[in-house]
Amino acid sequence: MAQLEVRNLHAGYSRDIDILRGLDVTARESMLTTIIGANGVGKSTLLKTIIGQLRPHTGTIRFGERDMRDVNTRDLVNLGIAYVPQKHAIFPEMTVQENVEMATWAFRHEKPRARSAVERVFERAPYLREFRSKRAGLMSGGQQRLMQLELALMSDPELLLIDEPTVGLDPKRAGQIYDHLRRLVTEERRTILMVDQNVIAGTDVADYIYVLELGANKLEGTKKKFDEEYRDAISEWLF
Amino acid sequence: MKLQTLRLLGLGLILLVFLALPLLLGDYWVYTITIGFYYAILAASWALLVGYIGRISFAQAAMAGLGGYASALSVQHAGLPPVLGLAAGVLVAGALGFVIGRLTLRLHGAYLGLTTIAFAEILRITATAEYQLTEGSRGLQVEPLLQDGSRSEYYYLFLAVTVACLALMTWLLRSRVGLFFQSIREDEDGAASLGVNVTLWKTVAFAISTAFAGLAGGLYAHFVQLITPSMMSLQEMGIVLAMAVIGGFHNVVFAALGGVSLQVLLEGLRELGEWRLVVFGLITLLILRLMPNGVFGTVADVLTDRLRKSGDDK
Amino acid sequence: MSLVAILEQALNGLIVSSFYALAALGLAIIFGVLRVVNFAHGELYMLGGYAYFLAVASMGLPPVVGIVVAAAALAAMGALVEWLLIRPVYDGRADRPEEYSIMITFALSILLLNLANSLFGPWPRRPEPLFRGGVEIGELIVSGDRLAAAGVAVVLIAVLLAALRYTWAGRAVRAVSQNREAAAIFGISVTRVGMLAFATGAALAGLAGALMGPVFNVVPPMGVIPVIKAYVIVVLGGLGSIPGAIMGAIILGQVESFATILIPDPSRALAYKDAYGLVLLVGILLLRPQGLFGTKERRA
Amino acid sequence: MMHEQLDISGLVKRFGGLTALNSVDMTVGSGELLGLIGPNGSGKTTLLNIVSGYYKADGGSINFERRPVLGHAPHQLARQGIGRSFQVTKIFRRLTVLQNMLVAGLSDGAQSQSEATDRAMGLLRDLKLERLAHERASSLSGGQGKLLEFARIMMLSPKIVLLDEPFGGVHPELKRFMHDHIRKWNDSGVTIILISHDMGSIFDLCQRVVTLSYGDIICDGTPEETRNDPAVLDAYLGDHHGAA
Repeated sequence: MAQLEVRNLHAGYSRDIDILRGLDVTARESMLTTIIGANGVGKSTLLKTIIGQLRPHTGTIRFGERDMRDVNTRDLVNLGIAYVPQKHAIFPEMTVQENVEMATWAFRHEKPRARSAVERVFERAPYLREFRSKRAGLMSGGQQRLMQLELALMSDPELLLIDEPTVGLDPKRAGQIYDHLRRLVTEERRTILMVDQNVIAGTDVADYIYVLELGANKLEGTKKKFDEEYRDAISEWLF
Repeated sequence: MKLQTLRLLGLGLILLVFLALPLLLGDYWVYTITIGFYYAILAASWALLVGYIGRISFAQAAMAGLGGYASALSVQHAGLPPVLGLAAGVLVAGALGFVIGRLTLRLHGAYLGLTTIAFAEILRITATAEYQLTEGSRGLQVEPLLQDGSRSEYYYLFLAVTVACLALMTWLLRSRVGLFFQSIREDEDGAASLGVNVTLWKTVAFAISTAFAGLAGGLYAHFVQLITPSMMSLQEMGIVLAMAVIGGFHNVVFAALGGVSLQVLLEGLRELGEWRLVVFGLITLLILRLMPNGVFGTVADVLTDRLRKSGDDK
Repeated sequence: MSLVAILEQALNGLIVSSFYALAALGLAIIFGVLRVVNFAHGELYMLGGYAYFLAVASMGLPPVVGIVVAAAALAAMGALVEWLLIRPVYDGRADRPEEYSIMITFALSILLLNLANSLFGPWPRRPEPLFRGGVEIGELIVSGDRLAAAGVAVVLIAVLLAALRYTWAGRAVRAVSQNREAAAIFGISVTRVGMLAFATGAALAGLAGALMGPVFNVVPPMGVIPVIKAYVIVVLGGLGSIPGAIMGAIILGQVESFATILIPDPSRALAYKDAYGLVLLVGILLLRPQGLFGTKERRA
Repeated sequence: MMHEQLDISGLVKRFGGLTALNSVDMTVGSGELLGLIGPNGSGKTTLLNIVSGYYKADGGSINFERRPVLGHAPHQLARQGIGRSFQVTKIFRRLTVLQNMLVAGLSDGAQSQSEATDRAMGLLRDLKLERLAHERASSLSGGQGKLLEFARIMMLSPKIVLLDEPFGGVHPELKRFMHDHIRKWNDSGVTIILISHDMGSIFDLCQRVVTLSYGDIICDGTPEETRNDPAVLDAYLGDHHGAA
């Protein structure tokens, strides 16, 4: 088992603008770590850098023993990392069944494993069955979001990286998603690192919380500590 | 300062060479270079559109053909003198360019490319199909521009028109209009936020560019005295594109030099047969891939750089 | 117009559609995956015709093998073109990628056309067709070579659609064209799929050329008209959409074969035959650039 | 001599089924320095895009200096004195810095090239870009690009400037420099609407802050009032999905 460690990370979209300025973040094993902060502080930039869409200017990213600085997005799945982007990462013109099968791409040649992964999805998410042979794009936004989480889990990842898990969802769906994430950590011992705008719910479900400000660490702490001391600190920081 | 004078000196030198050439060359080469001037204007007109405002068009050769037919037919049927025929060709091509520019305002890149291909082919097919008017693919006999004009008379006339066209384009592109064009090429929303009327200039650029193409086509028709739909084909367009790209399509003068020098090279290498066109195509690919400023553009860049460095040393 | 005449026009339309569809599908796959309109598609089609001609007429291979040779040769060619010329479009090496992609493929078409002119000469060649003779369907008489070629085209289209649906490679192609990022997240190499798409697209163009070559002669500019049809078709169906391309091909085939009847003067009607599609193309691009069947969101 | 310069009333904008602006009413006085805040997706940039002519509205009206705004193209509004910046700078990379400035200076045809050049050089001097006037804009650093965008807007002599997240990815030192300039513009009578997630900058610079949440104005007051308004805190912290 491994944890993800980001140290002194500088990164951005052009060489000379650092959106992230010396960030330190650790996704601890079997914990749900939430990163919050206003829009534009670099939350999504951090995730993009971790998954190899952006190259760090300086700093280190390690997952266990693996140096992640030169990682390619398509290698993540083999490293035991699943990424759930903010935009829907599904194939809208394919059926739900095909979408589910595409998620086994990395281990498609291990037929039994792939087959059982597919079946497990429909067991865990029975609501997907009725859409099995329909185009995935026909599902509602919330259903697509939930399916995306299921697809991410199919490779049995150690680490889940999630960008805005509930963006655009109604409160009921959002609640379901947060419950689901909590279960993944408590019952399945997975490690989750997510960034969230939904400060209350996103921190409520977390074990450990980071607050960013303009590309750097502002506050951090365990949920407990956060509950006791940081709630006021947060609103103070916001304004 | 010094750069400016050097640039003028270079242009003057090139002009002198062109002025002297008919005294040194035989009729055949004088004829060839005269045709080269047609390509020079056409390649420059395409560069004006693609290089400056960033709108791609594959209809430039067809527009030249349209100008040629409009001029030839108005001379034949309305009895206009060839000079007024040329003017009619410019007007018709410019007007159609205005309409196309207006219609395609919202299209970009490959979508615009496809639309202009369609317009070009429709023009070519119409010229072929309306054989009662155009003689179809057999070609239409055209009145000469100069009665009993000699080769060198045509040469100097074409040279003068080419220089005038390039001067006009350069003047336009150096004025605020050129600045607006380039700002639109770089970023339409950004340009609009600074008060640039994007719609207007995108349309006008199309019209100006096709008007020059129409002029080139008219000159060509009245010089060769025969016009066929094949001058409107996409293969012709490919040659014009290659000339502009090789010369450097971010500068109308370089594109024009590309046009005239490649026409000369192609004639000079005639004994290679069709292989010269293969080499020509290969060079175009290499230039696009490795030297996006074109041959003349890159040479100019290198010279400018040298000059600046030597200036810094002092 | 008699019923037989109508049927004959419709059947002709369908036969023509099947060739159009084959060439257009290649264009659609390339655009879907790479977001590049291949302006050299017609010349890949032409090279398919020559590959078939060389295999059948010069090397004496049976026509069926000739078809396979053409497909393989063009697939290799397509992969090479993608690697050498197209990759800069999306790996950040080209300064203005869209402008570059348009010009480079257009320039490639000029190069290939002249190459064929130099290598094979401008005169037309007529290789052995797949099948000779006529076929009678009731009162309709159709020439056998056309029907056989169309039949093969239809089979090939069916095979392609099945491959896109049921093979991993085919699904990867669809996946990348629908959502690049998601494809990468699941471990698909977008670069490799790009090369595969261009190779497949070139092979499809080559197959169409190999099938049509014996019917209409193999000659260097043979690709110019069909590729314009292919543009019309992919624009009708929405650039990059595969079912759209098939629908587009059927529509264009029917429009062309019936619209000829509209103009009384026969020679003029023939000359304008190729213009209908173009008028359609302009109309669609100006009014509904996402294609007849596409939705705006998909085209964004 | 503060008068109503920008008058927005009943402004509605929908994207498909989503209501981005839900009957927004707001007036801005001449010479104000107004902060516009709100969580992601609250409609700030949409509002800015409508005021500057980039989006069409689905309802309501906007008047700028008593003239209607809706129905006018961006370039017309720019010439009437509405300047704006973009979240991602839209500088003309292959033009020189000076040419970037001249596009703005010459677009309305009122100035000669030499007048415009003089003015441009003056503005570039203020923003410490004079030395780079003849360099291509592509050679500028990100921060210099932001400054060039500022300078370009000033070249328009705008009456109101709409700034959309001008401090994203900007060094603290540069940010201070930009603050100074925003104040200087404002002091010279230019109205400014500042969109930013950087609360420090907003509360530092603005006398009045308007908070949007899901297309509605939920607070309009002084920085102090905004800070103490529980609705604003809720919008930022809260389960905003529960708002309905």
